[in-house]
Order: sequence, then structure tokens, then C-alpha cells
Amino acid sequence: MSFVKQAPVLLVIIPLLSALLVNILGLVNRRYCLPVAILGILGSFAASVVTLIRVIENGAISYRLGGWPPPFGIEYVIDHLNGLVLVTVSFVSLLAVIFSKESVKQEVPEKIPQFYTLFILLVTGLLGMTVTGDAFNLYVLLEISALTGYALIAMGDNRALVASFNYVILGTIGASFYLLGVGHLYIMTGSLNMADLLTILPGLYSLNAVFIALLLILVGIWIKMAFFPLHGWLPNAYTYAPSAAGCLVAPLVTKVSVYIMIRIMLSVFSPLYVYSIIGLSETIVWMSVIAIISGSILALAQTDFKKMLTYLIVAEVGYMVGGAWLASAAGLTGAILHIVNDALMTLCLFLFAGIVIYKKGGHQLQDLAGLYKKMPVTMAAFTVGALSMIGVPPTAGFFSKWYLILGAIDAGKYHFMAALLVSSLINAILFFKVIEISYFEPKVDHHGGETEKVIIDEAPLTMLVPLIIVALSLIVIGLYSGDIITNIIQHSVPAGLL
Amino acid sequence: MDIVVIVLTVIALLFFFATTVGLLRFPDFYSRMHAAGKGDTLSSLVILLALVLYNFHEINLANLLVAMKILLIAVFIFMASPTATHAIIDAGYESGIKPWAKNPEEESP
Amino acid sequence: MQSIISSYNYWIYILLMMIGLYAMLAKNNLVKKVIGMSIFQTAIIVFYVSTGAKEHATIPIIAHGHGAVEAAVDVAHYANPLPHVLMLTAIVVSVGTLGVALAICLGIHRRYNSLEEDEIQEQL
Amino acid sequence: MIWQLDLSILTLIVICAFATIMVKDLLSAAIIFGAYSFLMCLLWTEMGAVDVAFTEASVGAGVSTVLFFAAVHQTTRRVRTRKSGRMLAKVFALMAALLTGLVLIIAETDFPGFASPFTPASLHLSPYYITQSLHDTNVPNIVTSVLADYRGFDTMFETAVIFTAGLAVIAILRRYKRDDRCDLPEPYVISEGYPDTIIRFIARQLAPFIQLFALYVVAHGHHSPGGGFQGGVILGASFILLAISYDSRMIIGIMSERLNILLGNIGVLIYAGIGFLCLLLGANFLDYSVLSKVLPATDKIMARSHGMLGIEIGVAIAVMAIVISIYLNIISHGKYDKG
Repeated sequence: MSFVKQAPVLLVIIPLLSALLVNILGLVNRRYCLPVAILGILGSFAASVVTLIRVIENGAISYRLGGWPPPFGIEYVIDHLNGLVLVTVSFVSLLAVIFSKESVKQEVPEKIPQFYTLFILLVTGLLGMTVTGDAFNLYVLLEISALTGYALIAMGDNRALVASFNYVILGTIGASFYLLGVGHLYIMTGSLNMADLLTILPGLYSLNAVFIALLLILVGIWIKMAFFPLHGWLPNAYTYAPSAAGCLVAPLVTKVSVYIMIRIMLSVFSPLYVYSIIGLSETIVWMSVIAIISGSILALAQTDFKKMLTYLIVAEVGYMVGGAWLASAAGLTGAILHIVNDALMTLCLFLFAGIVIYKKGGHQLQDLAGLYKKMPVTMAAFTVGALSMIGVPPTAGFFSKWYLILGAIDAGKYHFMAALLVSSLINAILFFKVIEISYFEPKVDHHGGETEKVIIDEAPLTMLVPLIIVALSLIVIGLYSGDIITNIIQHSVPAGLL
Repeated sequence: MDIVVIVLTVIALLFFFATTVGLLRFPDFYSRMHAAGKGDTLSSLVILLALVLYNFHEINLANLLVAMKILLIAVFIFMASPTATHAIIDAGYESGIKPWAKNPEEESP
Repeated sequence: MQSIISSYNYWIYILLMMIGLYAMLAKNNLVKKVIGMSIFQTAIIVFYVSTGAKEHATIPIIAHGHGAVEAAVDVAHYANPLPHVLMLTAIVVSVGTLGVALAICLGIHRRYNSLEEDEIQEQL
Repeated sequence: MIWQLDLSILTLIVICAFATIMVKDLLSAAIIFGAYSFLMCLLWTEMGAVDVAFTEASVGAGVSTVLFFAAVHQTTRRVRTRKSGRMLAKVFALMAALLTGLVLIIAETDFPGFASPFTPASLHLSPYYITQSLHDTNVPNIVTSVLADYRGFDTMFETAVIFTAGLAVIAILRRYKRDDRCDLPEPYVISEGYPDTIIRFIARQLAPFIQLFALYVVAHGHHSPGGGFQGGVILGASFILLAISYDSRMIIGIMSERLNILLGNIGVLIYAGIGFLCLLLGANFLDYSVLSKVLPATDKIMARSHGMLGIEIGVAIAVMAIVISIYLNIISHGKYDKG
């Protein structure tokens, strides 16, 4: 067995096995849980890095599960696009699992083994969804990540159960629509393999059933990624989830859904079909404009810091969906780059929120008051995240927004460009408000009222280090985004686009 | 042979019909369960017997095995179905449903 | 008549789907929503299994005499096994979702002592 | 395929679905839902999908109904008769349902006719499975061979889904110590059983037979409908039967919570482990043919057959443990009184 050759499957199997191991060891002693979890995700991270390097060197990899040839067996396909997403997913989950140590002890002390098992299973599900080349296999993994997501969110505080129930209902509708769409493709073509579908479908492009299959799949995935009119479940679910779970769920689930949308658009249907034949582009870009604007405005209206972040996610999803449907190479590049960047930015902000909750026990905006003096390092990292969210040049967020705007100009969709700019402006207002509260406002007597002199009071190292790493990586990715685009993303943008 | 099968099936269907009528028309919970429990068990047994015979238009080992399996099902139904009826009636009794006595009671299964 | 038969299964699955969707969105009671969810999922299973049915075909288990060597297998003689496999998975997934949904219902009932959505909303 | 039967069953199914949604009593709704599942099961047998029907009978009609009962038992039966609110939600839901229906009807007009042997679905992939299954894997039940071998990877995650669901239920419901917010008794501490000799006797007599049947279903899945899932669910159901007729404490005596979790883990671990073993032996993940290197006296084809049996056993163990665990968690939330 060679690690490199088997890496595509190992990156899913290692976390699965370690999830089982965590659960068994948890029966013996719950101290073993965290190290095994970290090891598992580390192994998966290593495997995905190895895979990405192999893809960059040799082009796309196909892995046959069970040794059966593709349309009959299940196939894993790794190309530049999902190689990048894989590395992002495993990197983010690695940081999130390290971060979770203290926060889990504080928030769900009794259920540590269950928490970590579900946590790693969620990572497994997300990685599996990303790596697979089979439409039905994707559904099974979608359900794994959904079920773990429901449970992780339901482990949160009081209102989490209701939020989680709504998520179950809507999530099931989403997954079922996806399954139904795949069923429509199956009845029309007889195949489930994405590459196979890509070759069969062109002959059927004129049929309504194929169009409706695409529509069903899109609606299903949009529910999962909380695209604007379908976002109802997200804010509450993510706000009331345990913060360690939020750090994993919030950055990844929506991004992986966006990835799946792009994958379905490019690798099951063709760019020709989605951009030219069906003529949905215009409508969807308008929808994403509405998503961006309303997400930003709703975020502005919140007094709860974490809820504000969740509405920002809704707006960011609008960026990516819109970018993917601009029908221009730059827009698609921006959308793909934004998957990576947004995962890291969201992680950064949610890690910060997690630290605030750990220290202060609340996630209202007032809880942030006076934090600059107490936690300078934390706040510095938060500032980087916020700047990236606004889109200030050296940080990663700037570059993906730049490409999205370029794409909007290329495609002549100026309303999308306007939406991006307005949203950046609102983000700027929003984050300066937050920074103002945490920098200038004196510690109001919400919490005991003592006005003790400022002591540096940082979070524990296991929480701080991931935050610093993610903040640094935002800057590093910003600096190297040119390389990422030419070496990786360029190859995943289909040649026919402008 | 076929005639026997048909006759048995018809008998079973008659019993099923009677059961259904009983379930719908009897006045209270207990007598309804009475009809359901007895009629259901008997008609299932008869129809299974019909299946066993139908299976035997050609006698060989495989058919014999199938017949054995069907008979086993019959045995289990014979054990399980009355017990289930008993359990339901008992539960009804415990939750205080009064038997029917000329003036109709409100029943809740 | 022929046209009815050839699409009846599909019409019914659509109808079931609509019933399930309506129940999930409109019902006030949480357990009713969960039942709607189950109906919704079974509707999809009906759809898939219908794609696998074939006229004059039997169950997808190849007739095998004990020890005898079979002749070539006639494809038209067996129903399409692939949708069956997919739907086995879907059934198992749906029972998993059902378990989790009911568990959340119980948790909600424990905390708010109600299963009615509006009553819970009032308490929030 | 008997179309008369098809039509009548489908009509009954729709009636059941309506009734389930409309009825005011949750327990009745659960019972009608059970009937709905059984009709589904008939429908699938009629369409030739025996494995699906078997699974639906054990999972849908059996376990789901029991879970509904347990949940309703722990909460409340009555659906409150509504005040005239929620009009907006209703109208919205109706619109959504009608829209979905309309879209799907449009798609339906393009479908190839029902039960035609010449649909793309029946011509593209399935002929390969039908003709090659016996030759490739020596398993006559094509559904088993596709499930456990050609698409074995799906099935592994399917087991993982069940495992996840079990864990999720534990994570949501399990309480380890007394919580002041709730005045219900701790889970797994259950009031007195239900003293009825007849039921107990019959249940005790039937349970071993049910378990024997379950093992048969697991072991014979290569040749007849059935396999790991169905067998596992039936095994679990036999324990649930005992739990209902005696009380849950007895089952916890046999299957403690730790053992249950452990078994669930081991089941999935057997599956993933067999796959991993294939990796270690130098083949791709879940490529059972390579197992012939370690199994005595098997060629590559028989190795596939044995590999499938191995994973079916793993699935059965996992499913059994998880079904019991979900049931116990749901039922043990309040006072346990009667079946």
C-alpha cells in the first residue's frame, strides 16, 4: 500500500476510522478523545495535501473504489477544483478541532466522546462530498454531514433545539430535492457517475426533464447553503450551536455546498448548458444581488455578534453563487477563490466569537466592550479577519472580491458589481462599529460592574494559536493568491469562458 | 387441488369480510377487538393453508421447503396475533375503558 | 387507459410529495411535521423504485439451480436492481433522520412542554 | 407487475397519507403511518423490489412506527385544535407544494413510460449488473452484490449514517446527571414493568425464533432477499419486543449502554476494517478480491462473496445495536408504563 497512491481514499477513511476510535476510547477514558481526533484530522490533512500536490503535478486523478471501473462502481475524482477545497476543508477542521479543546470542556462537558465522534464524522462527510465523482454517493455523504450537523447544533444552548428542528425539516427538504434531481437524471440517462452523465446529457439538453433535474438539484443545494430566500434555518442554528461546533459548521457546510453547485454546473451539466442554453444566469445573478444586499442589511440590524456573523454568511453565499453564475472566467475564478477565503475568514470570526463566549459567556455586541485592552492578540487577529471581510488589499478577501468585480464587469452585470461594493461598505460600517465598541467603550457594568484596571487576559493557548494561524493564513493567501490562481484555479475554469 | 385452494381462499376472504364488518359495526372497543383478533387470525391461517396447497402442484424438495416456511409463519401468527389482541385489550382495560352496556360509550382505541 | 397506467406511479409520487411538503411547512405540531417528512422521503423512494420496474420481469435474484450451470442471463427477465440498491440506502437514511428528528422533538417537549410550534415560539 | 394491483395500492397509499396528515390524534397518525408503510411494502414487492420491500417492512413499518409510538408516548397524543392562526404559513405551504407539483408534472411528461423495459435506466447500467453479477461475485442476489460490492462504498457510509443517527440521539437526549431544569426521571431508570404473564411468556418464546430468523436473513442474503440491514433491524426488534413486554431495565441488563455503543462501533469498524485490509493487501479500498490472499481455499470470486458476508455481519451488528440504542433513548425519558 502506498500512501500517495491511496491518498484519495485515505483522506476520507482516516477520519472515519478515527471517529470510531474516538468513540471506543471515549468509553475508556475521555481524555484520549481529543488527541485521536486531532491525529485523525491531521492524517486527513496530510492525505489531502499529498493529493493536491499530485494533482498539480500530474493532472486529475481517478480512484476506483472496490476496483470496479467507473460507471459501474463508485469513483473518486480529484482535479484542481476539489483538490483545493479538500485542503481547505481539512485545514479549517484541523484548526477548529484544536480550538475546540477548552470550549468543549466548558459547553458540553458530559458528552465529549459523542461530540468529537460527530465532529469528525462531519469532517468525513464534507470531505467525502468534495472528493466523490458519483452523484448518489454525494447524497449519502450529504446526509452524514447533515445528521451530524443537526446533532452538533442541537447540543447547544436552550434555543438550539428549536433551531436544530427547523434545520432538520429544511435540510431534509434540501437533501430530498437533491436526491430527486439525481433521480430525474437517472431516469433520463440511466447513469449516476458524473463523468458519464457529462457525456450522455448533451443529447438530452432540449428536454424539460433535464432542466427540471438541474432546477431540483440547485434548489436542494441552495437550501443547504442558505441562499437568500431559502436561508431561514441558518441564523438561529449557527448562533445557538456550541461554539466549537459553530467553528466547524459555519465555515465549511455552506462553502462545500457552493463547491457542489459549481461541480454540478461544470462536471454534470456543461458550461454551455448552464450559461447559454437555459438562460437562468440573469435571474440567479439578480437573486444573489438581493441575497448580498439583504444579508448585509440584516447583519447591520443585529445586536447579537454571532447572529450578525451568520447574516454575513448569507451575504457571502450570495457572492459565491453570483460569481459562479456570472458566466465569465474571472467571476468563476473569484467564486472559487472566495470559497477558500471565505472559509478562512468565517473561521477567523467564529473562532473569535468562540473565544469571547469562552471568556465572557455571551455573544452580544456589548460583551465585546473593552476587549482590545484585555486581549490584544485576539483582537489583532480579529481585525485581520474583519479587514479581509471588508476586502482591504493585503488580505485574502480583497483578491476574491477583485476577481468577482472583474467578472461582473466582463459579463456586463453592473448590478452585481454595485451589490458587491455596497456590501463591502456595509461590512466596513459593521466592523468599525464592532471595533469601536471593543476599543473605545469602557467596560460597562454588565458583568459585575467592577472597573478593575486592565489586565492582559488572553484565552488559553489552544484557542489562541488556531486564531493566529488563521489570521496569518489570510494574509499569506492574500499575498500568494496570484500563485494559487495560476497553478490551481486556472485549471478548473473551463476553457470556453471569456 | 385447485378447487380446494379456491374454496379455502374464498372462505378466508369471507372471514376477512366478517372481521372488517365486525370491526366497523360492533358497539364498543372490546367487541371490536374480539372480532378483529379472532377473525384475523383464522382467516390468515386459512389463506396460508391455501398457499401451501397451491405451492404443491409439483412436489419436490424446494416446494416442500417453501411449504414448511409458510407453515412456520402460520404457527407464529397463531402465537403472536392473539397475544397482540390480548395486549391491546389489556391496555384498553387498564386505561379505563368501560365495556358497552346498551347506552353507547365513547371509545378510544 | 394505457397512458394512465404508464404514468400513474409518477403522478402518485408527485401527489405524495406535495402532501409531505405541505405537512412539513404548514403543520403546527412538530410530530406531524416529522410524519410529513417521512411521507416526503417515501415519495422519492416510490419514484426511484418505479424507474426500476419492468413489465414481465421478476425479482432481481438470478434463478440458480443447486450446482447447475446457468445459461446466459436474460436481462429483460429481471427488474433493474440499481434503484433498489439506492433506495435501500435512502430508507436507512430516512429512518436515521426520523430518529434524530424525534429525539429533537422529545428534547423540545422536555424543555417547553409543548409540541405546538406557535406555543414554543411564544416561550422563546 | 399486475397493474390493477399497482393502481389500487397506490390509491390506498394516497388515502393513508391524507389520513395521517389530517387525523387529530398523534397515536392514530402513527398507526396509520404504519399501515402506509405496509402498503408501500406491498407496492414494492409488486414492482419486483423485494429487498426494498423487506427493508421497508422491517425499518419503515417496524422500527419507524415503534419510534413514533415511543416518542408520542413520551410527549403528548393530542394535537391542539388550532386557533385560526397560521393562515399565512398554510397558504405559503400550499403554494410551495403546488409549485413543486406543477414543476414535477412538467418533468413527468418527458419520462419514458412506467415499466417499459426500454428506458435508459434499464438499458444503460443495469444490464451489466444483471449479466455479470453471478460471474463476478458468485452472488445470485443482484441487489446484494451491487449493494455490498459494486457500490459497497455507499453502503459503508449508509452504515455510518445509522451509526451517526444513533450517536446523534444519544448526544441530544442522554442525560448523565440530574438536571434541575427538568423534573422527569433520569433516563434508563424506569418504573415497574407491566405485569402480564401471557404477553411476557409469548414474547420470551418468540424472541429466540425472531433472532434465529434474523441470523438466517443475514447469512442467506446472498441467495434470497435480505442482508445485513434487514437482519440487524430484526435482531434489534426482538430486543425491543422484550423491552416492551418486560421493561427496559431487563434489556439494559442484557445490553448495557456501553456494550451497545461498543457494538455499534465494532459493526462499522468491521466494515471499514475489511475495506482497510484490502488496502493493506495492496488493492483499492473495498476490493474484496484481494482477500483471497488471506482466506484459505478461496479464489478471487469467492473472496468477493466472503468479503460481502463479512461486511453484512458488520452491518447487522451495527444496525442492531443502534436500533436498540435509539429506542431505549427515546422511550426512557419518562415514566414507562405499558405496551
